[in-house]
Amino acid sequence: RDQVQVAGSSTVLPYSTIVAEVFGENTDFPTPVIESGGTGAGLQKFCEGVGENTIDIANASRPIREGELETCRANGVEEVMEVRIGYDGIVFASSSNGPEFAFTPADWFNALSAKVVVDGAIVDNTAANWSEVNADLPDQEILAFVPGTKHGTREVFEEKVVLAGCEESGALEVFTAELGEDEAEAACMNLRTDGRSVDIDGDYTETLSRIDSSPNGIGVFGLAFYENNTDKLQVGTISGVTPSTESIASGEYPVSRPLFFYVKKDHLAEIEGLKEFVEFFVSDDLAGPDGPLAQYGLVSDPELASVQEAVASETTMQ
Amino acid sequence: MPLSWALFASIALAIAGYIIGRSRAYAAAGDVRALHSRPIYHGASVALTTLLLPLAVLAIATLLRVAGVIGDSSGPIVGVVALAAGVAGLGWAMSRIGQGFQARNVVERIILGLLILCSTIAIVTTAAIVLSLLFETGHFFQIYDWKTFFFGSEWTPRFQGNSQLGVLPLLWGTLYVSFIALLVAVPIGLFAAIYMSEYASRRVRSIAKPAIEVLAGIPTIVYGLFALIVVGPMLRDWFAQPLGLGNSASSVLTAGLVMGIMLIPFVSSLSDDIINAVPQSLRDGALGLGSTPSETIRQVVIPAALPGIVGAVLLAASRAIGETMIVVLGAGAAARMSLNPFEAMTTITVKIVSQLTGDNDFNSPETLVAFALGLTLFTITLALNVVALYIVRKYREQYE
Amino acid sequence: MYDMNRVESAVTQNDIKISARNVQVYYGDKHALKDVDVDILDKTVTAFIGPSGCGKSTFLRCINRMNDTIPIARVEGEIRLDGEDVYDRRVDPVQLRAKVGMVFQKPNPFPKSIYDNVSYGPRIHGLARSRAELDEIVEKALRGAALWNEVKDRLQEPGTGLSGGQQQRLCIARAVATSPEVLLMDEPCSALDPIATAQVEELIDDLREKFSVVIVTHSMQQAARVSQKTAFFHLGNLVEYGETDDIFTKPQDTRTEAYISGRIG
Amino acid sequence: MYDMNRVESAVTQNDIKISARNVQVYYGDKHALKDVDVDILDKTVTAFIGPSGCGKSTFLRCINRMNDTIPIARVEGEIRLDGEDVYDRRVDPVQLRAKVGMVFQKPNPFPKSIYDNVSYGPRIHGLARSRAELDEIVEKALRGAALWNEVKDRLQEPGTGLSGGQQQRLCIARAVATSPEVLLMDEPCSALDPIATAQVEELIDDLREKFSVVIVTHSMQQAARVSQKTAFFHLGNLVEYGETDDIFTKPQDTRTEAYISGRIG
Amino acid sequence: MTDISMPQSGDTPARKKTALIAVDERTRRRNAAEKRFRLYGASAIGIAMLALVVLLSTIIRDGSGAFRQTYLAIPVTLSADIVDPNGNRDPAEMAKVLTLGYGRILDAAVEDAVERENIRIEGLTEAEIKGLVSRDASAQVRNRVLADPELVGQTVDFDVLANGRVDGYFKGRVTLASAERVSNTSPQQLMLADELRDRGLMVTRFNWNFLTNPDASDQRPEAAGVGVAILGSLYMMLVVLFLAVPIGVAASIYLEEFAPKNRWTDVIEVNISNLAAVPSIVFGILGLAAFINFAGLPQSASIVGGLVLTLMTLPTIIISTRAALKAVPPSIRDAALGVGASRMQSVFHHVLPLALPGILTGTIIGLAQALGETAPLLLIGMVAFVRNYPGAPWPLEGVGSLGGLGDPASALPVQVYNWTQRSDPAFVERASGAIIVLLFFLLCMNVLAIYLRRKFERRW
Ligand SMILES: Nc1ncnc2c1ncn2[C@@H]1O[C@H](COP(=O)(O)OP(=O)(O)OP(=O)(O)O)[C@@H](O)[C@H]1O
Ligand SMILES: Nc1ncnc2c1ncn2[C@@H]1O[C@H](COP(=O)(O)OP(=O)(O)OP(=O)(O)O)[C@@H](O)[C@H]1O
Ligand SMILES: [Mg+2]
Ligand SMILES: [Mg+2]
Ligand SMILES: O=P([O-])([O-])[O-]
Repeated sequence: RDQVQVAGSSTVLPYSTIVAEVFGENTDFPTPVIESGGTGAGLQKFCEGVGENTIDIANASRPIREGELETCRANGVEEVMEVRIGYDGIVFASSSNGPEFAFTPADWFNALSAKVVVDGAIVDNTAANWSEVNADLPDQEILAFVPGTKHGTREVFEEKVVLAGCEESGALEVFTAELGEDEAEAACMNLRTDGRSVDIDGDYTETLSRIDSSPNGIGVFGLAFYENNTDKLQVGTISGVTPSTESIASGEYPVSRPLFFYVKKDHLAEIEGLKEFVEFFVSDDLAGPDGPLAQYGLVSDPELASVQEAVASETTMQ
Repeated sequence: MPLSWALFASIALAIAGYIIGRSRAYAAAGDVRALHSRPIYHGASVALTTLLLPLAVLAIATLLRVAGVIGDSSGPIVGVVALAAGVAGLGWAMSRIGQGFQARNVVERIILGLLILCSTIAIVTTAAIVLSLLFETGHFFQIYDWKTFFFGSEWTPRFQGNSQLGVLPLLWGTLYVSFIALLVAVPIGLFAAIYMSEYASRRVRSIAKPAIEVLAGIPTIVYGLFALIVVGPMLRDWFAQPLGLGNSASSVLTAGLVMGIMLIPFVSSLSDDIINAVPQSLRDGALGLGSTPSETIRQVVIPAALPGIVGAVLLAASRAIGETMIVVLGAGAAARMSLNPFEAMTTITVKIVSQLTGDNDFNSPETLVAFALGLTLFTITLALNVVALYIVRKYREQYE
Repeated sequence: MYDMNRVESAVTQNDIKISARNVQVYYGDKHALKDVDVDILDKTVTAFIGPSGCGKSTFLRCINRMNDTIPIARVEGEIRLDGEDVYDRRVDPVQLRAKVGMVFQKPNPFPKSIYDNVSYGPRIHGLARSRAELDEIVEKALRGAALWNEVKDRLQEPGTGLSGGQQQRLCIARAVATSPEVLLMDEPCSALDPIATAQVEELIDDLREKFSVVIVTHSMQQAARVSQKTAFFHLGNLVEYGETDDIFTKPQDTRTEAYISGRIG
Repeated sequence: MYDMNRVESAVTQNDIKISARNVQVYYGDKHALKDVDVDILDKTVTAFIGPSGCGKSTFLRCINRMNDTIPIARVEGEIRLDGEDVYDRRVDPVQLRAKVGMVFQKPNPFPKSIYDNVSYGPRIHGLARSRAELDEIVEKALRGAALWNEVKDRLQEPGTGLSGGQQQRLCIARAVATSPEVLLMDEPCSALDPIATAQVEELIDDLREKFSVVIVTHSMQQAARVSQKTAFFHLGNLVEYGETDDIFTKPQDTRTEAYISGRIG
Repeated sequence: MTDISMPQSGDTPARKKTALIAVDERTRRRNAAEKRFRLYGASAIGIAMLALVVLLSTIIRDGSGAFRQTYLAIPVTLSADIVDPNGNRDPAEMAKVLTLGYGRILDAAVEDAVERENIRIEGLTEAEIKGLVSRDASAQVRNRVLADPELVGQTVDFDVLANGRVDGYFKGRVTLASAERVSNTSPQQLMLADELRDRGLMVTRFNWNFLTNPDASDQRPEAAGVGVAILGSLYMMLVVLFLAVPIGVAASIYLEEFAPKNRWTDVIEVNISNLAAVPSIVFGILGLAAFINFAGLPQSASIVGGLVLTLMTLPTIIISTRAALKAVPPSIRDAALGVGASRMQSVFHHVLPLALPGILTGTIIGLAQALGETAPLLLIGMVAFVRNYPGAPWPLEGVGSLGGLGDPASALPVQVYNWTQRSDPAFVERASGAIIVLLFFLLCMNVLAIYLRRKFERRW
């Protein structure tokens, strides 16, 4: 096999391809082959074993799980390097022809959670209009396009927005009192199923198309996607903060998640160009705040230097 | 010597064997008519023997390599062995040529063997599918309660675990979408087939048929986008909202309609061929009794062509059940049980794809459920097919 | 070809049911039927005889426009049924064929049960008001075609599982069941044994009382037995047409004579 | 059924080509042929007569194992060709059928050209060394079947575009072209005019000099004209078998007598 | 046998005597039914055609843009400071300068050009001028320099790709109004592009590169092409054609003509129709398990894709072939057997040619389906970003080597699928362009099949 093989997250895919393309142009190695297919599937392939017939790198939009790592080890993939490449910002955007939105997490909770608290009692959510949720929001029907349950973004959305809103609005306490601690969080994050919240199993382009055909909709997007489509979309603020690479890097904008890739250390010696590719990926030229990845919308990792160091020393996960 | 050379050499040897075998047969006979089999069969028997032996050697070698018994470096040796087998086969086959040698029977037996081999591939595939699903399904049922899976009416997978993975809403969606799709595809396809084979001029037919077939070749993502951007909003604005049946742009009806269009050629082209194959004398018989062309078609031609038409419809139904992209974009991703065709629903296939390609932990029930879904669907379609076979058997009309 | 006046004068007791004038048929380039003029009488059995390939079936198929189904066939000239041109644009071939029934040369039973085969015509034409009536029609037609005894216990078995002669009789029964005004029979007895032949001939004789029957046959004896009028075709021409007795006893044309005496084929 | 010894003794000038013993045929539950014993001689024309549906075609299809193709048909008993059991497991039905040719009751030309129809057999059996030789075989076969003159200019046209009688002769030509040792003909002249019939009968007579011919016919006259031996079937039974002259002049069985005198069918 | 109880012609339920032209009531009704029936047929064709026209015209409208591309013709000064910082013209050292570095050379070149042409636009920023050129251009320049180090320091004329937004502007995808709201272009930049076009420096012309280039990353929609995908699809179709069609036809022949009709063949029959209902993604699962994990074939390779699609297409081909074989009347088989043909001969000489139209239909539909399929490829790694062309398919070296069939490759539907997910709207046009290529592919396959089908079609 001549080329590095990568599989995994579709969120990481665009960054991976940008790097692979430049890598192919500037070295004598063939351009790495980058599959998309989701974090789970990528890691599964990754953990299949070591050798030419298995992939070298798995892209992931979430950290590898303990159970997955165990499977990896059981299959002989003992030494795995974890490389964090930066952060992915998650934004809320609506049609650029509609009104502007300034959300708080509590708004999202009150608009989309299946159960809400009204006057201290838990009731089914019947809100039909954003202005019902929060008088400051525009008078527009509630229709949210949220990532389907297959997407990691959904988890981030639930935990960092809905659950946060649940807590912020004080509903969590009521839930905890009623249902107990474990159930309460789950109850907070249960989205309503009456058609106000629409799961999108496809990708951001689908969300965009849905907003095209239902201009009332508000979609959940990646920052990079939004930035490429500012002619059609306008972004909503969260607690007054406008999402941007800067506000995310500084931690001001709350909704983001780290992106990773995982490398088989055993392959570094076997597969030509693998080491070079990994190093190239995290170099300042590429992953730095002025590099093409940041230009495309990746929030550069503030601790890039330590990542580079870990890569250079081939540090593996414990 | 690379293996390809062994292969090419065997092919060349086989061609030579054919030519020599044939001329040997002429020579051996004196009078060709005295031969049991025609010389070409003698040639073919030599060629087949010469080719099949090295192929068998190569196949065994490949299996051994996969199994790890022999290494990559054994290529040249295998090549030589294969070629030797070819030469031996050639010699042996040549020696058999003679007046009494039943070359045709030998060739036909070899061909029959090959035919049988080919038809077992279907069985092997099925077995392989079941095997590749079974293991992970077992895994799934170890960590997830089978009763909830089979009888649960909620489908809410969660990252945090504790998911509800009931198959019923997905099954309902699958049947509903497929039903609507067939409701569109079968009448349109069947009528198109009838028109093409019975009414249309040769010219119209020669244009319309391949044109409709293009519909089968348009990638499903195009249909999906069409459903999402055009059909969905149209149905919502023109029907669902005025009728008060909801305001979802993605709906079962959207996906069903668009999928139906995609399936038209499956019904129309296959049925057209079958209808066309019904002997003209049957049509003459009916027309001669004073029936109109349409009566002839409905009462004589279609019944005679029924097994083939049912086959075509089954194929379309199969495709409907297996389709993903159109459902994702047209019907949405919401697992729901409802009779309202203007509501978003989803199908088993969609969820197999999305659970397999998502971000979930690959050892979690949320991912493994895909295999269980696959196996469930497999079983259901199997049952449907058994029923269909029974029906076709019962109503089959064999002409002549 | 032959003297039209002679025919004209022969029209004594019966009306003209079908009259053909200058009928030409082409299959692609092949000129299969040349300038045929003939008048077929009502309540009469007309026999068409002539060597194989001379155009008998072709002419038969012209009368009820079954040639429409052969793409390369082209018909010219005029054929009138009860004075109406059957090739008129306004004529509905379906109605025409309901009136002019046909038994084809090659038995072509539908791949359906024997019962369905026979009841097909009555059903589409709505000749029976009830199931019982339909049963009656089917039975009568099968009896007429001398098939009833052989199939009465297996009416629900497929018609295609019958022997050659049984299939032929089934097709006759099927045509009779629709009670057409004219019945065109293309060698209806070719696969029948003498007894069955006799029965079918008897049926033809009965039909003649109300309808007009045209029968193609290769058997001079049969023609002589059943028909009142005979037409002799040769190489696409209608050579001679007249009273059956006349044709067989004092043929006018040398070709006719040669054929019936067994010299040309 | 009939006295086997009589037949045995009749074997004087020719050898037995085919001998059938206790042949039973069932179509599903229907017992179509009951316990048939018969010896068919070489260089002889044997006629099978009997009312429609009595099992003549069925028996014919047993001899060259064409019944193998009907799934519901079941054959019991023994049929020997030149002393070899044709239902032996080791017998190759293909070789059997190459020796025992067949003309079917319903003409079934291939949807190919007339030439290809006739040349098909010779080609697969390698009877011609060259194209010229093949042309010769085709011409000879078509001449034998009295079709040559009608089709010599249209050999490349489809065989399915011929008239009924022409198709029948085409099928005869096709069967003859393979020069089988035994030729089974199921009503070969049913759609033929007398002249063509005479020519085919002449052909049969010619064939008899080298081969054995079995012919099913509904015409007693024809049976009397062409055959030396006649077998009479009735309701699945072989009622009587013997010299043709004897059968027609002094039938032993009352049923035979009734049939040839036209009383049962 | 003798039952001559003739129908009494008197009580035959006779139809009323009517004239031919005057149509009776019942006939009128039946004719109306006939007309309706015919109309249904015609409208079915109409609906299908309408759907086809709508879909095709959408695709062509959206995709024709992919076949044209905007280029910028500018002289570039290959400043030695940047391309050869050490000044020794050593290709190995020069190769250390990344394409990112070349960006600066191009920036300068564009600025120079704007300067030279003396274009002044209110509010035009430097970044907007630089942004005119595609990022792909630096690779073009770099390759040229590395190939010919003599060029260092000289000014060379280049024909470089313009940025996707500018290209989109000339194709009407981007407008001055929409540019207002977009972060990666601006009305000023577009006006600049207009000026350059008026001066002949910027031209939009036919885009062969779309057909030959490999995929490109999200940042360079203008450089993306379907070259690798075409090869991948071609290889896969070859595998499918050479495996699925013969195997499918052979299996059908066995099942329909030779297999004894018993339980076992029933099982096979049900099995095959059931395989047709197996979702394509499950074939992907199978392919992953059987071909990659078990047989050890490489990931992302067209051979695996071809094998998976073969398995997926087989049921379609088998079902349609069996239906076609069934439709051949038994008398044809009898005729052949009757002249002493073997069953094999009767099948291959007579039945198969007559069934050919149906077989071809099944083949066309099966291949069309295989050609447009993405889901199973997802699991065997063919839904991937591949920039290197697979090798030629023939040299099979060693037991395991598969030549170009074993190289990573993409496929046309995969390319479409990928591109519809990209964030840059410029990829929408590319995706439709790829669909046009795919349909063209399909058309080529169809034309042959249609020709054959017409040749073999006949009624009997
Ligand atoms: N394929 C079949 N399936 C069921 N029954 C059949 C089949 N073929 C023939 N039979 C029945 O077997 C009996 C004998 O048929 P066979 O064809 O041998 O008659 P035949 O003597 O040739 O008559 P004919 O002179 O009418 O051709 C008939 O009753 C017929 O209905
Ligand atoms: N469909 C056709 N295509 C081309 N030629 C045809 C077609 N049908 C018949 N012919 C030709 O037209 C001529 C007349 O055929 P027709 O069927 O009328 O003969 P026929 O008198 O019925 O003969 P037979 O007694 O043999 O049935 C023949 O030469 C025949 O070959
Ligand atoms: Mg005729
Ligand atoms: Mg018979
Ligand atoms: O493809 P994802 O795993 O990033 O959703």
